[in-house]
Amino acid sequence: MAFTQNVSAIDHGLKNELGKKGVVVTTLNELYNWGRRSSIWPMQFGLACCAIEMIATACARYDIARFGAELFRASPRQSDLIIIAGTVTKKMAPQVVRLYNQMAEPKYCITMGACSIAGGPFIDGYNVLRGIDRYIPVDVHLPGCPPRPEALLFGLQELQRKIDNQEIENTEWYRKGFKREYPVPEFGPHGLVPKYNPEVWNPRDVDHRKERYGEPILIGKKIKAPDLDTPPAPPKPAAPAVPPSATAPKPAAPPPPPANA
Amino acid sequence: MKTEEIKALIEKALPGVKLKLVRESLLVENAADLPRVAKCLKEDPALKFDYLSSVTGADYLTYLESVYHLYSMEKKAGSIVLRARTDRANPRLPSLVPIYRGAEYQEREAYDLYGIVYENHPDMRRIFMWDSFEGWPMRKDYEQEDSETLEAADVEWLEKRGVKVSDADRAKAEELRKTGKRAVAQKPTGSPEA
Amino acid sequence: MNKGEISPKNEVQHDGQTLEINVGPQHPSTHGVFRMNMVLDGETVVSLKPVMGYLHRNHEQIAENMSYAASMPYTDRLDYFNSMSNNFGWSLAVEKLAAIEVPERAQYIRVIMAELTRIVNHVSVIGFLLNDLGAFFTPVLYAFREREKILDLFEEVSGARMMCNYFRFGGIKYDVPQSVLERIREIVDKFPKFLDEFETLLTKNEILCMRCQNVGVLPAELAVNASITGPMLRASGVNYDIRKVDKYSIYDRFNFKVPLGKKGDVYDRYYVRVLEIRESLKILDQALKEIKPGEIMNKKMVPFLKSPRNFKPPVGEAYGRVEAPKGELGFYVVSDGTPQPWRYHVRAPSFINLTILEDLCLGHKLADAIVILGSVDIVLGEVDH
Amino acid sequence: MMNDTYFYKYLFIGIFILFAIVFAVLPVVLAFFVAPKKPSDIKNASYECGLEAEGDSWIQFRVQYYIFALIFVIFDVETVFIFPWAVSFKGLGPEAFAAMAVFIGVLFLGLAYEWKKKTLDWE
Repeated sequence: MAFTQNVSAIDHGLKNELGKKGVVVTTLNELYNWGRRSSIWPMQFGLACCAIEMIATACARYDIARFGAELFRASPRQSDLIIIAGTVTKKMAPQVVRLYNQMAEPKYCITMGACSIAGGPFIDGYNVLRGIDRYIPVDVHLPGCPPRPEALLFGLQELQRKIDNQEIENTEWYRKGFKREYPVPEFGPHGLVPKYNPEVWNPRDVDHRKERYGEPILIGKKIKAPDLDTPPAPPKPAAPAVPPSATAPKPAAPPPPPANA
Repeated sequence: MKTEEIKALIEKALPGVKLKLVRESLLVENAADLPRVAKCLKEDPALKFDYLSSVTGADYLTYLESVYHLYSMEKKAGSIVLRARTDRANPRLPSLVPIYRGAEYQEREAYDLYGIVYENHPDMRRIFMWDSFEGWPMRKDYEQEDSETLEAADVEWLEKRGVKVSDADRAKAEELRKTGKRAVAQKPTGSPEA
Repeated sequence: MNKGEISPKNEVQHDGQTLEINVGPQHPSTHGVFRMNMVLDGETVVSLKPVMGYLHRNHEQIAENMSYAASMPYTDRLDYFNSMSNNFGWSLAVEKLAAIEVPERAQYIRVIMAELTRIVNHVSVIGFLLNDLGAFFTPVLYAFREREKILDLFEEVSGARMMCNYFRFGGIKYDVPQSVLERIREIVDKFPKFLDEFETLLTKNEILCMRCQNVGVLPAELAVNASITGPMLRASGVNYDIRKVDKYSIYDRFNFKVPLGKKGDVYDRYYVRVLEIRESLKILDQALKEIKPGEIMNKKMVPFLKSPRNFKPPVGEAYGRVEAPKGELGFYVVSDGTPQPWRYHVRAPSFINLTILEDLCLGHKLADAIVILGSVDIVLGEVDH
Repeated sequence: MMNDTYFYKYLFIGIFILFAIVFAVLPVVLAFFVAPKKPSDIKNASYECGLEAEGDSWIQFRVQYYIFALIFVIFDVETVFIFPWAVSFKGLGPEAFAAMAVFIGVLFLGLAYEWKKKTLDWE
């Protein structure tokens, strides 16, 4: 959803002055946006730990109802906001994209938690999608693992600010030939086909993660298997803090067989 | 009951079984008589190990292993650990589902992640990954896909749906397809440049 | 090939055509992304195939490539309702592997935190069970009001509401000041009043009794054979609680009863959880009386706090298990002398408790199948680990 | 001659009904013009918890649903007839009571017949 700055056509001072006199001056835009921003109905869709924080936000203490968003609709047809709360795995990604497509216009998307933004702590998993913004456009990214309920409320306010600044003339869903459909990925032999949707997301040219943390932690370092068959030598009486690995040095393990298909 | 006593008891009850002591666990040498050992452990009045706590697949580079933790709920007795080994090329083990119903999902998980096929298991399918997934992801030499580079299959799928692909990606995908290699995220175990 | 001689699948005869529906990954009452592939005749469940893996986040692969201490925060995200019990299980396993002792005060604080998470979990589960029964979200509001109080305690003690990452091998990270112990004492004293209010609303409630009694009956020997653990097992009348069997940590110092159910239906599971909260309160009461000041970390393990990568346990294997609120949570770890474990496996209770979901739901109506799933109490972070 | 204010009362009801209809229909009509229309084949696919819905939902349902609906309609209509009688119960003499008793008795026979034929208990 394009973000268009909408400076109100009416002079701010004039508006306050008239307001004091009891005269309300507004534009159709503000009225239109005011109605939509104060009643965003999120979809009841939780994936993992962030969903529990979302439920805690909907409960009595943090009370999302103050922002008009407390009615969690179960089906995508009646909701205008999808809060992707939790890790999006490769097995779940097609369903998430289909749900986003099945929502009625105008629709918004908040990715809650580090996992749905870019993989989070589980980024190196073989079944973990590195962020849902590879397939669908995301309006508000909400970092945290899990983000606190107040952070979710701030994210909602951020979205409301974004809706305030929209203009009826050049919002997408009124433009004639605008295609708002994002293809649903399919299951391939080793992951999703396609790996990402180039129209929506492109990989960065510099991999900051390698710079900052060096080689990712993936498989490939261990060549020798532990030999459990030989019983452990009795630990020496004055054993230091952690008894050193006491098994007798073994001849090098035979070279492992060729990698499987 | 110490593991040695249990080993002696089983060998007395089932003469043909060869058991080996591996660090307080019993390695069933010949995997075929694993169900017999399990049934003996379960029904023997002195043992009554009627609760199979966990089934774990494991990869030791030269062989695959399946580890069973058994407890007795009746006698509130401590654990006995059974191990069964099978080769990597065609891993097959007898399933314990007819004896312990609890092993059903855990054996499917060991099959899904390590490729250990459990014979006469009622529903031998992948449990976590989707059915058309190839390879056994938890093995030490599994090559994980690099999810940053588009491959030929992705580019062609996208073009069919009318999504524009930049020609830089298309060139990279084409060149990758020529070399016949897969975009792999990291080097597999034991490969020379590991 | 039947599924085990205990319970051959009883075919339900049906006349009209059957309807195949997916109670799928996105559903208000599947407690997360869990999918049941149901075949219905009218409203009666004819067959039910659970499909999992939608939240399979490869916790084991990541843990096998990281140091032992680094996978402690990952255990918080296993069963994200009770992070302290998961930490307890993982630290027990490694302490058994490397033979590490835990000082007195740390043991007491561990037991206090584990019992607090048990209360949080059982209260939330009752709330969600009622949610499935149709009392949309009101019981959850009550339950989460109490949960927030305990989460404030966790935040003050460990720094995070839900993901505490509080236990270390050989002790715990921060000491619990006396003021926090007073607040725990306050909560323990006030909780029974809330529980009575909750019970008067629910236990004798006409709808709850009608909808939950004789629904999803789990016979005792099927429960034992299918490795069911936790409140589900005890609701079927099997007296097996790992705190009493293994007597791990210092649980043998507290006297508390293990509540047992009779029939093993949904109502028994609900009521066993209510009684377990009362037992946990008793344990907390005794622990708060007996706790004495002392050091909280094993001297030998303090250097490894700063540099977890040179903590290299000896080659060997260990299986540490703990009575998590959902059942027996076990960690099987094989070490090869390097800072990363060779094999790391999680025995997830709710994953195995789902084995008999089809047996419980066959012949019941669709609405009852949802209630039975609510009573099994699954959390997808642990089911798909 | 009825005084002419007699029909005014109906005027209020008429206006009220008209307003009710307009109030209900207006948003639907407004939405038809103002609401954005962006149909796409994924959006128009039937929603089944995020999955592609396989298997059709047009299946032959059990006949019991239909029988129950029928029984309900019969006894609902019966109560419609009982209402005016019950409202003006005092004004009518004992013969109206006898007539209504016969009416209810006949329908009670129908209920007894269904009860015995076990169409009421829901397997």
